[in-house]
Amino acid sequence: MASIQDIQQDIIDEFDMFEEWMGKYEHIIDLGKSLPLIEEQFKTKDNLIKGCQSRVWLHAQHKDGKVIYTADSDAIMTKGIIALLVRAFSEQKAQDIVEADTDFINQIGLKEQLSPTRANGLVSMVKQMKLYALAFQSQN
Amino acid sequence: MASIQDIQQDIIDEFDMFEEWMGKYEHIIDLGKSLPLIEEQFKTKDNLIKGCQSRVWLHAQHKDGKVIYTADSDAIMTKGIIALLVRAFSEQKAQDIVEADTDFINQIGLKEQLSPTRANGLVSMVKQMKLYALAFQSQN
Amino acid sequence: MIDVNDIRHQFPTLHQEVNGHPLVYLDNGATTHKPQVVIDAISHYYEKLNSNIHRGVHFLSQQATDAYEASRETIRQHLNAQHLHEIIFTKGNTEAINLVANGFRQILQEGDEVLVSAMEHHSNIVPWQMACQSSSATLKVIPMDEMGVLDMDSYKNLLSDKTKVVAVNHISNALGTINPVKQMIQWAHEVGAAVLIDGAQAGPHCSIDVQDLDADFYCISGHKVYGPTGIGALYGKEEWLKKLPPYQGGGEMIATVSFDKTTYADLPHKFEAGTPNIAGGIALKTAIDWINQIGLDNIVSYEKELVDYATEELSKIEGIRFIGQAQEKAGVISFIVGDIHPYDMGMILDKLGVAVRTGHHCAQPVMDQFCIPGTVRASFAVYNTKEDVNRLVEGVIKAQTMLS
Amino acid sequence: MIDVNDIRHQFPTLHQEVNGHPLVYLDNGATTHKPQVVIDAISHYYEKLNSNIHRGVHFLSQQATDAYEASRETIRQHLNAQHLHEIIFTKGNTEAINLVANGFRQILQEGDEVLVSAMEHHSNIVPWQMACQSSSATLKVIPMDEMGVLDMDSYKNLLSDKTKVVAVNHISNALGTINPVKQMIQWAHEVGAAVLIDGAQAGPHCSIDVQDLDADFYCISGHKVYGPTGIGALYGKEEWLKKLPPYQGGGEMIATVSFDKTTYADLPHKFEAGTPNIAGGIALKTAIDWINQIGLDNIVSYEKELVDYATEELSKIEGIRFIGQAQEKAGVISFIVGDIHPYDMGMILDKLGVAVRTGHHCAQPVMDQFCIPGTVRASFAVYNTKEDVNRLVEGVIKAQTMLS
Ligand SMILES: Cc1ncc(COP(=O)(O)O)c(C=O)c1O
Ligand SMILES: Cc1ncc(COP(=O)(O)O)c(C=O)c1O
Repeated sequence: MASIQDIQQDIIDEFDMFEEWMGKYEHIIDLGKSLPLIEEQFKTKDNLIKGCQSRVWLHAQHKDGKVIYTADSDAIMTKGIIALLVRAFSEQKAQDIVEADTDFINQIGLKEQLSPTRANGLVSMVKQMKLYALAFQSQN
Repeated sequence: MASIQDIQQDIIDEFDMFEEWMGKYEHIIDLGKSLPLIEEQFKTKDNLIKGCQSRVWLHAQHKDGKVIYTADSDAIMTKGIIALLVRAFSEQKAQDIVEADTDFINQIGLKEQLSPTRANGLVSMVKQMKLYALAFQSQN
Repeated sequence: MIDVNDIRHQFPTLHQEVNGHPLVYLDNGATTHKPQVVIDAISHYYEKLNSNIHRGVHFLSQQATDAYEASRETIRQHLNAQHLHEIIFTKGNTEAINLVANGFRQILQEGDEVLVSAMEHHSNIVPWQMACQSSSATLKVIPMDEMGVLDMDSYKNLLSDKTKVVAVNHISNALGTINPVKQMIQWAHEVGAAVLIDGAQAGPHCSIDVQDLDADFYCISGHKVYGPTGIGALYGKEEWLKKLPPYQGGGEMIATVSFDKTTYADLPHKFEAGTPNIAGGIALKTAIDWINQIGLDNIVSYEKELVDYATEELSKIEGIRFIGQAQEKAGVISFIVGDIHPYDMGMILDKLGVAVRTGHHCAQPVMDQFCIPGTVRASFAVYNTKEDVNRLVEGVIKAQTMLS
Repeated sequence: MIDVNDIRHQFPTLHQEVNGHPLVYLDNGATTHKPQVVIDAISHYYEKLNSNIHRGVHFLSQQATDAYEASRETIRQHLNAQHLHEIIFTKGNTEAINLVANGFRQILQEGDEVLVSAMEHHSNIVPWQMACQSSSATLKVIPMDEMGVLDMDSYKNLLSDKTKVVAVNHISNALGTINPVKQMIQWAHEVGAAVLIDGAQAGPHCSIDVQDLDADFYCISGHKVYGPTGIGALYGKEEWLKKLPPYQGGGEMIATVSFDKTTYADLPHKFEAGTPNIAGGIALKTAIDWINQIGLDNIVSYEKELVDYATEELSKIEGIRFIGQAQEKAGVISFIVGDIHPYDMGMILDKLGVAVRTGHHCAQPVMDQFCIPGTVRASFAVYNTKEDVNRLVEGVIKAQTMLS
């Protein structure tokens, strides 16, 4: 598995290919379509992240020293965004996730492309992922 | 006793002599000083007219077919204004008071000189005087 | 007749690019833009009159008071209220409804019923829930059908001598439905209930006559009728306003204060505690004068044309589903396309310079009834054009392509 | 250092004639004038940003939301609150106090006591009377002496474990007294009472640090700090804001609404129902930035100089009696001359172009204590000058001549 930093660099490079918002959006939409869905049983109220207009479920489990995230949303662009985050953080060590820099989000220029509500949603997703990692880390 | 209309004309003529607000104000202040005071016993809550910043007591009685008003206020300019009204309406027949035109107030240019709160006070005083007259009239 | 070019000229906000496209603003249900005269009226107040009102004896205070009270008179005329003191300035419709509902806390008793409709804005639901909770009264709901039309038979059945208040919007912000409020008021009065009409969306889209409707309470929001934010007006019948206890305590609303006993001022001041939004109050007159100069009838027919055109053009889009298809509609088109989330649609429209609202429009129960997460809502004002509609339709098609 | 000419230049309202005289505006305790930047900020909002906030996904709505939230952050810094969500936008201090007092209705119980001081504004009396009435709690009054200073011994004696709330103004609008609120808060906390500080008059005249004061609630009015009408801010400690029930019901303040159950939104939205005064909120930031650019310390020392000079000059007038002679005073000089009714004095001053306030200044109990119908109040802002003071003094002398 590549390091968080490497994956983030990959994502940045990928987004650099698109000059226009349209390309970036379409890429996010594609990512959203490809997101491995969360198991139905985990679409619980507890796993719901308070977003704004779309609902987001995030599930995390700790397996073989790695954190595995699965997630879903009823809006496809939101789904695409979580797909990005899952890609960046899933199957990594809890400690690495906790310590990870998240500046790649700014670097892909997505925040400016998103509405503040969605950008806030993104921030809370990252926060939630880190919280899970922190919880797993302190279990050890 | 001169008619209401004559007295009002007198008042208008009097005020016409003053070109400046200062003269008019001083005249009102003088009138205020000369107002025959209401008897202490009539300075009751019932006789209080809801004004704004100054308190006004107005008492009316019906005697020999005429309405007699006495009044007082704790502010001298307010007192002056009621003095004017008392002069215009007191010792007149109830019916004449009820029917009297009150445009002289506009004609002496006092309203523009007064704050709206005071102008409103003036309007309520006139209203109150007419209400008394109406009450006496219907007693007959 | 409407000269839309001339009208658009008067709205500075409209003339800008958003995300590289000329702005198409179709979020008028949330708030309308302001004609230059309204903006100027605000500046004029702050540059020439600025002063606290009612309590001052000095010149500026008088001028400001006169301007503020002149606005009250304009609103009275506009709503055709009988008395000037039946017009209460508020912060907006939310405050207006809270003011009334709070007053009813003390009037409602256990067993009493309050009726709201299934298509109310949260602002016309939550205050009544709160009032019912603290008075142990019961909140009941007038249902609507799948077209977004209130069920009048059910309404009639719900009415009884237990009904103390009926609270309904004149026009639904989520669906655009125009409710038969005159009829509803009449029936409510037959059982002795008071009726509050939430006129937030009616303000800009129809003419209002509170005496003809025989409404007990009627409220409008300034910012939805081309006026400033933070100001609105509540009409209340004199007898009701006298009956209701005051809402907020403070300056202006009292006749005398001592620590032992406080007596309240006459109407309208009883309900107007504290320094109000003076600039907003004064400029609200300008907004209403502006509307009347164009003529509400002209506005109504022009907007109907627009909404009809938009409905027709949008209907051609595959998979579109209109939420709210009442015969009597105004100002609003709510829809979803296929299984596209409204939020996704709204974001792409925004990128194309088309501002719409997405979500539940503060009418979550409506969304629950239609089992949808929300809608895309295009809402119209007198400055919108067919070109705006075309841009909307193009945008929806483009978004649909991208998202499916 | 204050360059008062430069400052005056920025206030369009000041440059006008009133009754043939250049305006001398000494009614700043009622409301201050606005610098051009504040007026421009309002116009800019309506011309460029205008949109409803929080709920929209589109560009303008984002811009407006950002600007509004930036103002909240500025206020947070200005009051030195710990958390952004401890700042609630209100219509002004009257609403702020009602919001808190209304919340305490549900917390207060029979036997509990609420303390207010003898020098409160009606807005900090009546809401507590209403709250006490509906909860059967008792309102008690912290007395003041003939200088207009609160009696700290009595205060200490009044405090007990029955005391649940203490509500005091930081600076009295009728007397100018600066109250020792930090000390008062500390004592109140020792008995477990919450303290609300009414900072209406402190806002323009001193710097405020809610954490240093350890205030539980603190409120300011926009229109008294060179900002717009119809907007203000309430600071509340997080734990208290969480404890208090919501005030108004409506849009924004809920997380979910159904007819069965409504859950409230997080802070600060729980207390911000409905469309707020968006323009006012945004321009309040401009006003606070403007104050900070001049520097509150500079303002305080400049105004002190003015008030000292005015007191000295007015003292020379025969028969003058100052109402409120605390050592610690700011912004306000209240007085009467002989037995001249303040109303008569005010009217003549107005004719001379000098705007003061007369009457009870919404603090009737203060007038009752001093057995006077009211006072003439000259209240100062940073744009006032010694020349203004001279004009006031001349005016008072002239009025005295005319009236005696
Ligand atoms: C001490 C004090 N408290 C409260 C208020 C009420 O503030 P507002 O009228 O802005 O609601 C004022 C202003 O009149 C005041 O001076
Ligand atoms: C039908 C309806 N009622 C009430 C409101 C609340 O009005 P305001 O936000 O101006 O208080 C709105 C506006 O959002 C509305 O559309």
